[in-house]
Amino acid sequence: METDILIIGAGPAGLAAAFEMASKGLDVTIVDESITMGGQLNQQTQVIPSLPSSFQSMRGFELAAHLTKQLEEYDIRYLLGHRVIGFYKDGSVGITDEQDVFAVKAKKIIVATGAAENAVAFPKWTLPGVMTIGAAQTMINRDFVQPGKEAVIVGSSDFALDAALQLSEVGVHVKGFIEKNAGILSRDLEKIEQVKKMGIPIYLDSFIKEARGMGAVEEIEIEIGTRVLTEKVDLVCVDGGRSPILDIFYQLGCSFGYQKELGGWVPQYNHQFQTDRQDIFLAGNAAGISTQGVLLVTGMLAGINVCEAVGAITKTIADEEKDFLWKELEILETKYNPNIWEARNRHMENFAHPVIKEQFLS
Amino acid sequence: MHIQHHPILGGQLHKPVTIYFNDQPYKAYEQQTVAAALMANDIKRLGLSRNLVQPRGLFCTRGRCCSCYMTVNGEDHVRTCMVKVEEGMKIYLNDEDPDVRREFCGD
Amino acid sequence: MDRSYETIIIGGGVVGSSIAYHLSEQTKEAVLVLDQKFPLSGTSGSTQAWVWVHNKTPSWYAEFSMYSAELYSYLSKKIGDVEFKRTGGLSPFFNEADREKAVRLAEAYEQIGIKIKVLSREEALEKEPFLNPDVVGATYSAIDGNVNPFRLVDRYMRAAKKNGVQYSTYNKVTEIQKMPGKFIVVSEKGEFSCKNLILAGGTWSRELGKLVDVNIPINQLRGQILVTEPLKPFLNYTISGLRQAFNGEVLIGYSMEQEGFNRATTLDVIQETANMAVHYVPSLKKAKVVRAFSGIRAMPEDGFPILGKIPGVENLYVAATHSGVTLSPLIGTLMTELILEGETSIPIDRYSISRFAK
Amino acid sequence: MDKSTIICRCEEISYEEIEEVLTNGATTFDDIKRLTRCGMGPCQSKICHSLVASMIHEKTNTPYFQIPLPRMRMPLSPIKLETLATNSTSFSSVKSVMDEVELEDGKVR
Repeated sequence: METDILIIGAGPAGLAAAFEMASKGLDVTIVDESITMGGQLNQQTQVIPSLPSSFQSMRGFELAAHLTKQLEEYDIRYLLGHRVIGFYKDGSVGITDEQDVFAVKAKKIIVATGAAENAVAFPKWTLPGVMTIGAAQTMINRDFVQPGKEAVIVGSSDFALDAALQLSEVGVHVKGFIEKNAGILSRDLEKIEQVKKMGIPIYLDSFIKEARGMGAVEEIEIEIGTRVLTEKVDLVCVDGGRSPILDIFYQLGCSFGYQKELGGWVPQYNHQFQTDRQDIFLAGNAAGISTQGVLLVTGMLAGINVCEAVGAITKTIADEEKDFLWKELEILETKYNPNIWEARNRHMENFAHPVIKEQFLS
Repeated sequence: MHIQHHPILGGQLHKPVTIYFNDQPYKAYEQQTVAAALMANDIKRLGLSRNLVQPRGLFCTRGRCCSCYMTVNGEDHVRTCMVKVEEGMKIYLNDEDPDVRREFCGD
Repeated sequence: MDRSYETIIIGGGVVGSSIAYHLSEQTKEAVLVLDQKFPLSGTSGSTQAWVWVHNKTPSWYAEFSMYSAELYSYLSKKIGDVEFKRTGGLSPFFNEADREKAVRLAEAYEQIGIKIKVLSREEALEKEPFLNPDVVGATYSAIDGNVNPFRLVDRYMRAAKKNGVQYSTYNKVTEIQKMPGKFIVVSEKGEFSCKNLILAGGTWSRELGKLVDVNIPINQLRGQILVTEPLKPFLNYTISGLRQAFNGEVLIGYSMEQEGFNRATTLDVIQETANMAVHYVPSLKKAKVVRAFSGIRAMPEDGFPILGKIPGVENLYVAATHSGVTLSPLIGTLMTELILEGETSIPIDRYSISRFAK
Repeated sequence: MDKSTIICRCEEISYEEIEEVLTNGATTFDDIKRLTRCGMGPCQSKICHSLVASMIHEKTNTPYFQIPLPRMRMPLSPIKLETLATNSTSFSSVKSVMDEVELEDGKVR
């Protein structure tokens, strides 16, 4: 199969990129392992703060629907329920539907594989009932299943607070946040206030000493300073932060740099959201963990850069659109996370000096 | 427990299906994944670890960790967080390494 | 870390670490192993690790391999469990032309006392019931087996360290100077001196040789291997092309590509390897592949080991070979004899690097 | 952390086992993987790699940017052999052992 552009990942960044390119007449194919579009937006029921200026305020799943709908009028090839398994010698992408493997030859590829949650380990964290906060959120908002009755949350990021509030709303008794640091990680004062109002304790300088249970978690010991608190719980949600998903970049031979604020190792890319493999662009959390609004703008930027690279739009038009989007990106990112914006710029400046390169040369 | 009335999304569970876990029928809804449907029925242990024989269940829901491996409709090691329920689906625990099965090969 | 050693071995893979271990069993003199990365990061850590004699040709090379295979039974007793299993080796064939080759191979081996049996279809299927019923026959040898390569190198390394051998890892050698009675080895982490220097650089031997102005004609050959998830034990033998490991994983692969040091995998070869797997053992169809990896093999220009003294440079030795896993116990033993006694219990003249000068 | 804590869920490798190989000279994830099997199971280190990176950082004082990524491998997540297979019986890079046995005048070379 041949296509102008292959987008790997149908999350917010991938869909935003698809819109930019399809609306300029390019032949676009989108592949995603899930059968629904919108990626992790689908289980976000909270209102997404700070979307780009062209968007109205809306909730995560509404944004997923909006992004999907704006592609309706274009002839895009969707490979949903399909996944990339690797690459052929000639650079074609190997895609499977679990029945067969077929090759897709694309002029340009945008990799928008998003982020994965990092684990938090403690004795018996392998017990059923211990899951990531994203998993718990998926259970309640996508599959409509209550994953437990009494829960604790390990972590205190925005993401953890959202998950706790949503769990409470569906009737899960959240018995506390367990934060290993000395302060709450979230900077969303409104949400912190909300949590406090609900009487959910936030334990700082604390960690799970041990989980216990026969077939699933039944009880945990929380070490808080010199004190040990025992809680009966059947759900432990862990938030170890998120990191870009890199395996496809790795297989493509892209280089990597390290920026803690962007989630650790990030593919090396320039101002065009282009990796050091010229035909490979990237967008979204894969280019550094950020907020939903930013992810959309990175998708648009990647899309426009690809349009320019294949000659679908002139440089003048591209420059105009890019100037506008970069300004928007700066506003959105510096508003909540100026340190991420700085790290992103540092990362792009390092383009010519990646830390990990030529990983297949022994 | 199934969430029949979601505070924001309202009632979304419309099409019930029957799935069979260890040959016993359980109620699930069409849009749910196998692992989620089992969790709604309070089945959290989906398998046993290979070396220390410890219980394993849903962890990442993204098809990454493989902790939710089960045998579904005769196929071993299915990532049940990635597969939707179907009417009559037969689901078994992942308690030991799979056998290779000659009957599948048609020879 | 000391700076002066009796012997320095460059390369801590299966060959270098075996030499280090065997040498340390016989002498208390100081030994240092230098590795540009870490043992197992190269060829030794990316192999199916057959202990394989079966189809080695000509017969003198088979004999040499057999001596090494025989040593494996004792090795576990000395260095610890390396998951060595003498499973026996089975090479199935699917056409009559290959039967002819099989019969000739068995005849040639008989002369050196290695028993290769040419099995009929029924015999092959009786031994290995999961083989494709379309099989025409197979060669069988009781001597072959397999080993866990990670354990093997780790145990060599630990046993050597216990005997006082030092390892300096992530330390690339950049220069070698020959001085009267000693070598100065310059590495990224400083200079070392030694009386005896052994080049055991595997795939990198040619590059190492350049540091001492010696042509060590080793080329690179890439092999791609698939690994399945663990399955209940169902394969009885080491089959040429696949084998089931102790933990139940099946390792599959018999591909050869000339790609230099490029360790990438390609779907082209991965799919071809999958075809081979389901062709040999159709029941593997439902098994899941969890990973594919490439190993860069060391391939001497004529295919045979390059062992022994390097003529013209006193106390300089080379040990570079394909099939390093199979040959490591013997190479370790013989190189130790050569260094300490000046001669070997089994002649290795045939494997001298001087053969390439002709 | 309690030393018996499992770090690799798939292969059930504990904190203690990883600590041991770190004191024995391993410095990267892949070194640890080959010596302990940490990260070799079905998830292929997707879950444990960040935990191991923290351990390397703490035990060896290596800054994170000097701890390389684990090698990531095709097929990215598990896939059935029959899905990979194409039913083709022509082989170019894959050989059989008998291909390597050459006959000369009716005899093995």
